[in-house]
Amino acid sequence: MLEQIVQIVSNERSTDSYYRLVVRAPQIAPRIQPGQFAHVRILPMKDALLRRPFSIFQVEGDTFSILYKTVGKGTVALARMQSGEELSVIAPLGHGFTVPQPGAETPLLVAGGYGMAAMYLLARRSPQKGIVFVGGRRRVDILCEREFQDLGWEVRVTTEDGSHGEKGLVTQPLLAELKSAQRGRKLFACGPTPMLQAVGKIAGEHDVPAELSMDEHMCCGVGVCLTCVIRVRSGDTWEYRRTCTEGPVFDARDVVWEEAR
Amino acid sequence: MLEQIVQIVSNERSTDSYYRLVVRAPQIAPRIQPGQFAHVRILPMKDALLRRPFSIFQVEGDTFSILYKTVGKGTVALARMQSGEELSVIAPLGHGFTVPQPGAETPLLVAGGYGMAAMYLLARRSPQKGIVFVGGRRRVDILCEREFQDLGWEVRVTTEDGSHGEKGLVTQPLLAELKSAQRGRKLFACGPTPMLQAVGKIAGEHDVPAELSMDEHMCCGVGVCLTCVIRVRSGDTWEYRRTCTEGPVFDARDVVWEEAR
Amino acid sequence: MRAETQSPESRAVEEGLEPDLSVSIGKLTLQNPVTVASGTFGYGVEYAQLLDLNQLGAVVVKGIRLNPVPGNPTPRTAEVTSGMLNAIGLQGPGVDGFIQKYWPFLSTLKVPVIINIWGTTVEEYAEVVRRFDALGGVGALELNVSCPNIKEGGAQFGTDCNLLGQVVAACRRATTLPLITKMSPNVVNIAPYAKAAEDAGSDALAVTNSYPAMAIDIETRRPKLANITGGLTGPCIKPIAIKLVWEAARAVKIPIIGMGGIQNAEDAIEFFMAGASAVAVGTANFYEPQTPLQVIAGIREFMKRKGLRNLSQIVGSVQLTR
Amino acid sequence: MRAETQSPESRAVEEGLEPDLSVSIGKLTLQNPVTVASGTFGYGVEYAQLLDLNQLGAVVVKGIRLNPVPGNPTPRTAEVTSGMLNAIGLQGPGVDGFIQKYWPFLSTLKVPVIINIWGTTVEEYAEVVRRFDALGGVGALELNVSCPNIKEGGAQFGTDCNLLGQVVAACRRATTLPLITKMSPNVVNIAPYAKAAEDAGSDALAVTNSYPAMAIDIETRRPKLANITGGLTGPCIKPIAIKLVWEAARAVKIPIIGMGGIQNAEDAIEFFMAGASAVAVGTANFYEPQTPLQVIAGIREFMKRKGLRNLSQIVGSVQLTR
Ligand SMILES: Cc1cc2nc3c(=O)[nH]c(=O)nc-3n(C[C@H](O)[C@H](O)[C@H](O)COP(=O)(O)OP(=O)(O)OC[C@H]3O[C@@H](n4cnc5c(N)ncnc54)[C@H](O)[C@@H]3O)c2cc1C
Ligand SMILES: Cc1cc2nc3c(=O)[nH]c(=O)nc-3n(C[C@H](O)[C@H](O)[C@H](O)COP(=O)(O)OP(=O)(O)OC[C@H]3O[C@@H](n4cnc5c(N)ncnc54)[C@H](O)[C@@H]3O)c2cc1C
Ligand SMILES: Cc1cc2nc3c(=O)[nH]c(=O)nc-3n(C[C@H](O)[C@H](O)[C@H](O)COP(=O)(O)O)c2cc1C
Ligand SMILES: Cc1cc2nc3c(=O)[nH]c(=O)nc-3n(C[C@H](O)[C@H](O)[C@H](O)COP(=O)(O)O)c2cc1C
Ligand code: FES
Ligand code: FES
Repeated sequence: MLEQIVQIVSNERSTDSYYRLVVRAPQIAPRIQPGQFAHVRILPMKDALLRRPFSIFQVEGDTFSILYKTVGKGTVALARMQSGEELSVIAPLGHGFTVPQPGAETPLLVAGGYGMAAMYLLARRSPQKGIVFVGGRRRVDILCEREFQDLGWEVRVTTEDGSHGEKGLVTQPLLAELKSAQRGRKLFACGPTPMLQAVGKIAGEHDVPAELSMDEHMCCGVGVCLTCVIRVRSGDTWEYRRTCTEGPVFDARDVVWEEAR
Repeated sequence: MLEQIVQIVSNERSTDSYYRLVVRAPQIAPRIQPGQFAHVRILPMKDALLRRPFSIFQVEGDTFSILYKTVGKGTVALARMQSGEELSVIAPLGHGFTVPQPGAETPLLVAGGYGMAAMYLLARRSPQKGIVFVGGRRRVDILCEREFQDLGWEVRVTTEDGSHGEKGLVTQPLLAELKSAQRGRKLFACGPTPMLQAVGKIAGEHDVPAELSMDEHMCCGVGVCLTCVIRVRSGDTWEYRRTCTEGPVFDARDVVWEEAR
Repeated sequence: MRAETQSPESRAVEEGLEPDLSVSIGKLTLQNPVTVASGTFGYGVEYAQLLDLNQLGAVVVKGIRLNPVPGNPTPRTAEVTSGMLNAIGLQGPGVDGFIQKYWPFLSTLKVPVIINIWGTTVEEYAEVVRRFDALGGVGALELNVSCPNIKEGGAQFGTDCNLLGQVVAACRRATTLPLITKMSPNVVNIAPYAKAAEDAGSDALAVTNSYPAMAIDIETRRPKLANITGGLTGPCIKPIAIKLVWEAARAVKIPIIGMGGIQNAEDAIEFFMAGASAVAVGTANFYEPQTPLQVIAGIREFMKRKGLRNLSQIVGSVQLTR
Repeated sequence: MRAETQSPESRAVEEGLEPDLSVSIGKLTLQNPVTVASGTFGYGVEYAQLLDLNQLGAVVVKGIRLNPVPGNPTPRTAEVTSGMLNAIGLQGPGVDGFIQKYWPFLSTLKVPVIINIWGTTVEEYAEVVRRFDALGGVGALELNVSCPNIKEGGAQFGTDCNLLGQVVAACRRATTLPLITKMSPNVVNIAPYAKAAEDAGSDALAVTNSYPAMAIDIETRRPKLANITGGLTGPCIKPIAIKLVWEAARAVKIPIIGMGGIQNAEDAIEFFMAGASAVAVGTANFYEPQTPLQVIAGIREFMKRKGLRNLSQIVGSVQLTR
């Protein structure tokens, strides 16, 4: 974990409301593990003070990049920034994914929307190839399909409106795949909370291991404020654990789901 | 008085910490009288909300300009803005100077620092030429000397450090001039409050009329908040009057000076 | 509402095209729920050049007491993070001065005029009320019992339940005009104060006035206000005001006019959901005089987007269960 | 201060090069007046990777009560204009958990560690105090009688002068460690509360805790916090905090640790001028963890620029006459 002022190398619109931001961060880049995130202070935000967390998408030499969607004041302000401008970044943060080792279970990655960002680095670092299940509402929400194919991974796409790939939810092809052969598989998921909950349920029912990257609101990002907690099994009860430090990646069996908000 | 979103035509550094901003404002420009001001909303200010008042310096066709000094967050943010960007302006505001009419007293303009801005439009609109007394701390604080000369006005410069013109305060050459001939003169002054107070005193002692443009903190700029009041003689007592509406220009005889802050 | 002719809006509402934005404050009906905060809109006439006052829910004027008031020395306001401090000291022309200088213009407006009043004794409050009752044509009276910037009168009435009840009761006896009590935020719990005002006959509450605060210029070591302390207003106080409105709304049945930092329609809707039936735009007028009109337009748009026909579908609608 | 060796700073001071930033809180001496606000700095260890804790005036840890506390459901924080709301609910490991998990690290620090404590009864406060008194090596205890986010305990003690006096007196009997009472901002007038804490034996006051507030998400109609209401902190509350510090400082002789929205040295100096002897950086840690160190550097620079040798030349130096 380091705090650094970093320079924007590029910040370009990818599709629709998704952007790719590349920053030069020589001390941070080499330390990044898949599933970790960067906590970014976007100075041009007017009267909004807090940092915004983003999964690390790619690492190249002394740069790293994030893939983000414009949803509110922070991401909109970020999208307006240009190469050469500066950001303050605290990274790498959090406990990431277990990178599959040679001979371990075949990784099945499940991603929704910007969840693809965290998955890409995992796929890239994984010596073992597997399948990526990616879902979204419309065609524009399917990110990085090509990048995963270029890494030699199979990509199965679903969209809710059927505009690309299979029509429906990402869990459909996943269930089909698990039915074909449950053993020797491990799930890794990142995306909206309802998707994570569905994946967790499927993993439990099929008794396959699963690592979920939880999407909780954060404040400090480094474990001091206790904003980002989720309920995690502890003996026969539960306790709050911080997604920013003990997570964002948790073993699906440990997560105690609260009612959907 | 109009509220308009205006486009920046140019915004350039003049000398040291002084800048000239030109905006296109076709409805506002033709209505401007010397001594009036524009109340400017500078959107890039972070978490500072209020407008900033600036005297109108020049009017050319459908544009007007201001001459400003960077002193705090508003003026610093303004200095960073570029042509093409937008500002919200309420203008023209306030009760300006009485433009000297042919045959009236010879105008003696007294200006300190950015006070020159308000004076220029007065000189330009005045059918009668006169003398401009301009003072500042250092050479860089003497603005628009050339512009006044180009209008055919005489300019007498003083600087506190003697780096340009006579060394001392602007009131010295003014006093000398008034001693040479008091009658048929009228003073017009704009600048820091101590200078205005000194000019007011001199005018009283020499029994020459004087109009002073008062520099008070403002909030609304249009007369509703009662922030900008000064004490003005009323019978044998005084009452508060608003500099933004009843001023900024007041007859020196009416101003009741409070102790210097 | 003194408007006899039907506004274009109310026609559209009948045709089923537009949501109905009208709201009642006691026996007073406002064409829409957006008013302005006393002291941030002068006497109306000043802003008349910049916006059409007849589009507002009501015009609320600067606080008036019986006699003219010189107000505090300057500096009277200071800018702070996302807000401002003020200690104007209720400068004003007194009842007679107001009626002579400003009433001729105000009485021509088609929307109600609400007059904010104050006094230093219970009897003075009642006397001012009687004078405006006799004037005729006044929309409502707002009792300012919460100005933090004057030594006598003002806040003392707003932070003492008993005194508050006495002031409101005395004013109630003096008029049949709708009475709005303007509450102080500077209380541990607003509920008993809200109840006291309701019980004494107030038709509505205005929540909230400015919050006592202070700023110091570190270069001169002087307070930024001549009055040393002043009232904090603007977007920085919105979360405090929302909580006060929510608590007051649970304590009383009379309508609440919410205010504190409203900059846009989203802010206004947050106040409605917390329990306000109407809102007032204050500090935002100073930096963006079009704010009240923008808020009205934004509320209308929100209601259309959500398929809402009446404001009552929003007021107090915050969902407390998860 | 447990530092036996002379710091580079204090040497420079002797040589006349550097202003003296040290300050006393009861019998505790801080090398500089910049601490951190409880609950915004975890247990110190989390930030140790990002900054050198030994450069701070003191480290103040998150509130601890006797037993572990699960805290409130999420969402626990929300961003608001120039600030944030929180309702963490004082999640914590309890005294034993704290001593076991965090004390081994904290006890190695060269700067004092201040432990923020709370309870639901007077007796529980005293018991927690006894436990930390027995631990040894603790710099001071800060009594949180002002948390707005827990049903029992917390704010009830901070808004009742009598209860406040009882809590402080009970804690005073339980230890000779310096006691700091953390005051609630949610009072009509802070002076009697400040006096009550002083009279009951508090060595210092911390002014102020967060201000009760609320925010609603207008799309979901849900409060932005699961706890419905929460505490407002950050730059938006600074003018309120400055006023409270100024009023408390005039009411008592014991030192005050000022806090509320401090982002930079200028903010800290404003607190000093209002009457604070030391300050704490809170919410700013979340968005800029270097803030406390930047504040220390900025205070030093200001003192040099103004030719000041001691902090006492600034504390309470606001000029009230014009
Ligand atoms: C571990 C982690 C990894 C993430 N990775 C990515 C990524 O790779 N790409 C991407 O586009 N987004 C990612 N997000 C979500 C991203 O943080 C939010 O979209 C962003 O904070 C929204 O900020 P805003 O100012 O635009 O929105 P606003 O709605 O204005 O934000 C208001 C507040 O809510 C918080 N917030 C809003 N939405 C979310 C959310 N979904 N999750 C957490 N906090 C939120 C903000 O941080 C801020 O504090 C990630 C979130 C987490 C927790
Ligand atoms: C009628 C009038 C005409 C003016 N004409 C000019 C001009 O032509 N050129 C120019 O450079 N300046 C002019 N000023 C001063 C100018 O308004 C201030 O320099 C400016 O507001 C400072 O803003 P800031 O954010 O940079 O400073 P900050 O110090 O950050 O401002 C903080 C607050 O103080 C107010 N303020 C600070 N200094 C002044 C001041 N001297 N007068 C009034 N308010 C102040 C600001 O408006 C703001 O509300 C004029 C002022 C008035 C009242
Ligand atoms: C400059 C100024 C003057 C005010 N004068 C009055 C007043 O005369 N009477 C009153 O009841 N409230 C007065 N107020 C309080 C406002 O009406 C309103 O309650 C407060 O500003 C909160 O709203 P805001 O945050 O939108 O400004 C004044 C506020 C300001 C900023
Ligand atoms: C997330 C959070 C948690 C807090 N927890 C505590 C606490 O445990 N005990 C306490 O006395 N104050 C607590 N506070 C209050 C702060 O210590 C401080 O008084 C307040 O935040 C004001 O300072 P600031 O505006 O600089 O943040 C907490 C504040 C925040 C924002
Ligand atoms: S975000 Fe602060 S503890 Fe996780
Ligand atoms: S600035 Fe508001 S009345 Fe003059």
